[in-house]
Amino acid sequence: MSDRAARPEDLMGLSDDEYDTILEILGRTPNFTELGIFSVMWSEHCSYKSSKFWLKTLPTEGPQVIQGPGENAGVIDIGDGLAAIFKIESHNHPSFIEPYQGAATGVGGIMRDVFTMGARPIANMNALRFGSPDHPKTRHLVDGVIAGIGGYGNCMGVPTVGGEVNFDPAYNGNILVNAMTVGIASTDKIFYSAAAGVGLPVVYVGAKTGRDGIHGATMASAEFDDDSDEKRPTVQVGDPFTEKLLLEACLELMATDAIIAIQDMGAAGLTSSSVEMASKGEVGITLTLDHVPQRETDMTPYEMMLSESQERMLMVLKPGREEMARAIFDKWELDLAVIGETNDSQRLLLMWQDEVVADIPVPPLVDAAPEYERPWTATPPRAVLGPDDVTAPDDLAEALLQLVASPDLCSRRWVWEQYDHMVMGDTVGRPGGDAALVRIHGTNKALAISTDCTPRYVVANPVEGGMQAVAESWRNVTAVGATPLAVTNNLNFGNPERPEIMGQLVGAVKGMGAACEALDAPVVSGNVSLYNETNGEAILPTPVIGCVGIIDDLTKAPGGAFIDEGDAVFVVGETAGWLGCSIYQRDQAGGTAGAPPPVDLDTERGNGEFVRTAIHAGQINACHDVSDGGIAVALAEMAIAGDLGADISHENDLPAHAWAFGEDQARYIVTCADATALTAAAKDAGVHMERIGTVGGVALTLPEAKPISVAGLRDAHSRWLPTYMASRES
Amino acid sequence: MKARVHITLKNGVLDPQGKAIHNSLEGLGFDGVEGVRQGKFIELELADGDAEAAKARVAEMCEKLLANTVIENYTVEIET
Amino acid sequence: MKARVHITLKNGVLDPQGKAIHNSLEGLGFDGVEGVRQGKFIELELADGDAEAAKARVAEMCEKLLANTVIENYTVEIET
Amino acid sequence: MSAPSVAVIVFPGSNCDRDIAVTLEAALGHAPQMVWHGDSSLPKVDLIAVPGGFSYGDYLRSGAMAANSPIMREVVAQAGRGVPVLGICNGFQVLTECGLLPGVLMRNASLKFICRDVDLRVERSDTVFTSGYGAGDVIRVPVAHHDGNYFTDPDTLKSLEDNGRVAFRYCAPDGAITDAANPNGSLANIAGILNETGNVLGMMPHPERLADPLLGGTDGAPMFTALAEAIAA
Ligand SMILES: Nc1ncnc2c1ncn2[C@@H]1O[C@H](COP(=O)(O)OP(=O)(O)O)[C@@H](O)[C@H]1O
Ligand SMILES: [Mg+2]
Repeated sequence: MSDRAARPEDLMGLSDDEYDTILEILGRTPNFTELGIFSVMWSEHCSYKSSKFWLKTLPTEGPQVIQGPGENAGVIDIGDGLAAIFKIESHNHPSFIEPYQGAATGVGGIMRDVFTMGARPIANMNALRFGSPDHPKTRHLVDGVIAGIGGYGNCMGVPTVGGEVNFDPAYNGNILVNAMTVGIASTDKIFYSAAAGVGLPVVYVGAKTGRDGIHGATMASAEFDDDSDEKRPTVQVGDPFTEKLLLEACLELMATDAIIAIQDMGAAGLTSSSVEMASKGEVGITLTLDHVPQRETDMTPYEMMLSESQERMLMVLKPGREEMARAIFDKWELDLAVIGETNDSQRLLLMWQDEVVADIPVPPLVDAAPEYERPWTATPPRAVLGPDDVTAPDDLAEALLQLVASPDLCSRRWVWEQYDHMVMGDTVGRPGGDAALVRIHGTNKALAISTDCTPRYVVANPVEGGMQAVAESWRNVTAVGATPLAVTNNLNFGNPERPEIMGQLVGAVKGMGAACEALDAPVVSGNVSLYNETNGEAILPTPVIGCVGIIDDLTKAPGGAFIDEGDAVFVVGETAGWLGCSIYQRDQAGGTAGAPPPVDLDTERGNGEFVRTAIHAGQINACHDVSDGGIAVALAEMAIAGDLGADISHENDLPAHAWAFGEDQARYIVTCADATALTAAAKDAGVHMERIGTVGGVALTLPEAKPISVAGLRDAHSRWLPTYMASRES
Repeated sequence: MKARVHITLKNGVLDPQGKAIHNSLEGLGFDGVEGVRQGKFIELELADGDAEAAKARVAEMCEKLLANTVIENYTVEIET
Repeated sequence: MKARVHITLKNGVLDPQGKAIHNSLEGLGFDGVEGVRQGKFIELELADGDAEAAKARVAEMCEKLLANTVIENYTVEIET
Repeated sequence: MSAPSVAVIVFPGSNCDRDIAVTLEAALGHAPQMVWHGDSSLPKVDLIAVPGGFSYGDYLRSGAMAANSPIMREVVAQAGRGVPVLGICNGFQVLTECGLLPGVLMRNASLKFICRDVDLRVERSDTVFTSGYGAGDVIRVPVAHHDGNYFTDPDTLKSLEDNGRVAFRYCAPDGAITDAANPNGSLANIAGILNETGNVLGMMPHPERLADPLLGGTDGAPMFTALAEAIAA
């Protein structure tokens, strides 16, 4: 059946086919509110219609996994009756429009996803991609995004302990702001969103509802355009103070037995939270919208259901617990309103001013959500370049100085000094190292956290790039001595309706899946952000991986700084001088070309296990993974961090620049006092390891290069970002 | 010459500060307050000159720096 | 009834925000700015009533909370 | 004699309350009492800590709304009776807003939030808070604030200086008081001040954050061990 005559002008982003499905589900024409509800539930953001088919291929299970994808965040067992709960989420588009508020509300949103499950957030991370430093908007965006992330996290009192910042012209019109939160809960106190049971009170808590973030396209419809001399902004403003109260109030209520189900109101607010709770609990929900706490006057049901006002939660309580809950929320000066109850009809029934304003069966609203297997074309493979195919620098020492002073490799201190990275008193590994280390409060254990992605590899070869993102985050967690347990991921891509973009997504997911499988790091949560394009120019495909691991004795975690004169310096892993798609090639030799470095998952795992074992055995004094910029940049970072030089005198057949700057995977630089013992251990483990020099002195000396003073390196490394941010074009 | 600039949040934009001030005033026993919005007030000391031109120039400063026009409105008055 | 409150820094009190704005304006090429002071502008929506009484009440709010009278001055206007 | 009792005041938005409680517990051997801002009476205590964080979101002015909460009347009264009061970061802001300490903490000169370790010169060692240090010692502890730029009028500054009421100053590693060592633009590099009677200390840096070797330093610990000894005596 198809009621073409009644088809509205504005399908709110739904396709004709999707609209026909709605007619079938309802057996009638949807009203405006109902159409709005279908439109947001079936949006790419909520339904994952383009990516679902491929996400299902990811490995999501393991003995450590308590809850994989499908809830607000993933949950893993970290021993001692505790669970780590974490997820990453994007706020790309809002951050481009209003960088401070966009980034701030992104951080607020991801923290809610974590504490809605019963966890106290203990660490925030963020993965950021900006346009070219020369682009007129970049400085303003960097400034606002960093301030916004700090503004929200600092006020919440959750330390922001790490992340990544990169620049590329591909993000000029579409920056990426991905925020990750890790929390800790008792394994027997984890909260889910399934609203099981009928006749139970549905309770709204937190901030009042305003017209924030209601989609601009639908705002244009005549009904809402009366006071139109001022275009209503769709920007949401974050209120971290309210969220801090919400966090404390929720945790206090969670300590009782009152809550049956709880769900944060994020994207599509009241709509997706109520539908999700009903669907998971296989019940219906009746809401009386008159009872929704409102910040603005004359709000319509449509506006209330689609509002994305922040700092709100929806709960289903045990009957009779409402007043106890109210007392807690009163203490924290927050609104609490009973706005409905669960019903046995499996319908979403909305009442307003004594009328039914929406009546939608929940199962088809969720299950009939479109799912597309979009056509895709694989990215054509690129030629493999040999070590001699990329031009050598005139002066290797000079090239290194330039690289450590470049936008992508320079110190991020300017960024993380704006984040309170120490509050909560458990930040053992501060920002700047391979992975952040956050002690599990009151224990000697720590969680290690890293976020990683190398988009220039992904664009060259999505499968290898997807694998590499997982491998690198796994390696970073390993480098601090922790055992990686699981990952979360944020798939940032362009328009999936373009087969070549869809091909990037498919390839990256395949690569990620293979790596997660091989490295025993299942995917427990994630987020997908598509249509990151401006004027048909897509961003670089950016599948960000956030890896969480654990170290049982944090006193064993080595730093990434040279510490003792005379220590032997080794490279773990084989060096083939892979310069294709390297930073050196991009910044010093005319732009990226060729295939990216291949990832050998067996080697990755073997080398990582060897390094971790040696760390636990106390054999290693410093450890740093080798990534962007190769051995030379890794050594420079260790020298700067330790204020100690090293004499590197490695003989091999490679051109000096390929050896120094090649980005072969699965490698670590380690230093140790007892070279003989470590060498023997590597031999026993069947791991390739080469001695390349000795720690000491005030300069870093590389093969075929003049010595570079550590002070000079530090100066170069620390200069670029603050100088860039302090300058401005007039 | 002086310019007085008022920067206020657009209608409908959440004002967390105003909300907190409102609560705090109630806590202090001030009733009868129905709403609080907090904005900025910026005074610029300008070299003497044409008032109309100065106003346009300050408006430009608002657009470029003083106001966040995505969420804020501004007004400029010149006092001579 | 509406109250409009201006809160400004007293003379001689350092204004880091004003100073930073001033620098930024110069950096953006706006010359002829001789000084910048940033204050607050707070609008209160009040229950209707006597304007004089309301003014006194808002002044009391300023004394108690809205302004730090060690460093700030305030003015209250009532709009009816 | 009963064990000394310590109160940590908790406001909505405080977020270093647990951090200071952990550090105090390590020094005292038992946990301090957490006292909610809405309470209008304080138990009998030997020390009151006003912790860091963002009370009321730092909205309006940092510390302003907290300074008006019922519990602060009680804190002021107890301070008047000579009970030691330690305000750290947001706690310092609250103490200035409620009039226990002079001056204000304005926005950092950089206008940016700043979180990093700084060097502090201990100006006096003859107070209940600083007796664990020597006068002139340089200690390393973190700052983490947006509004730490200490300002007061010239007369008050003179009286602070003349009466030795500056407890800590931002300094270079060698103890020199330089502009480069000043992270936030504070007048005379002031990082912490005392009241006239020396029983109230407000400071922007966080000694409680570097009192555990695993966190990268222990220079903050002597403040708490000295306080614990003093109030036990
Ligand atoms: N790339 C991905 N990989 C794995 N799981 C994903 C991915 N993207 C989304 N998910 C999962 O899908 C569910 C819905 O995600 P999302 O809509 O972002 O959640 P929320 O509504 O809580 O913000 C979550 O359980 C999330 O972990
Ligand atoms: Mg959620």
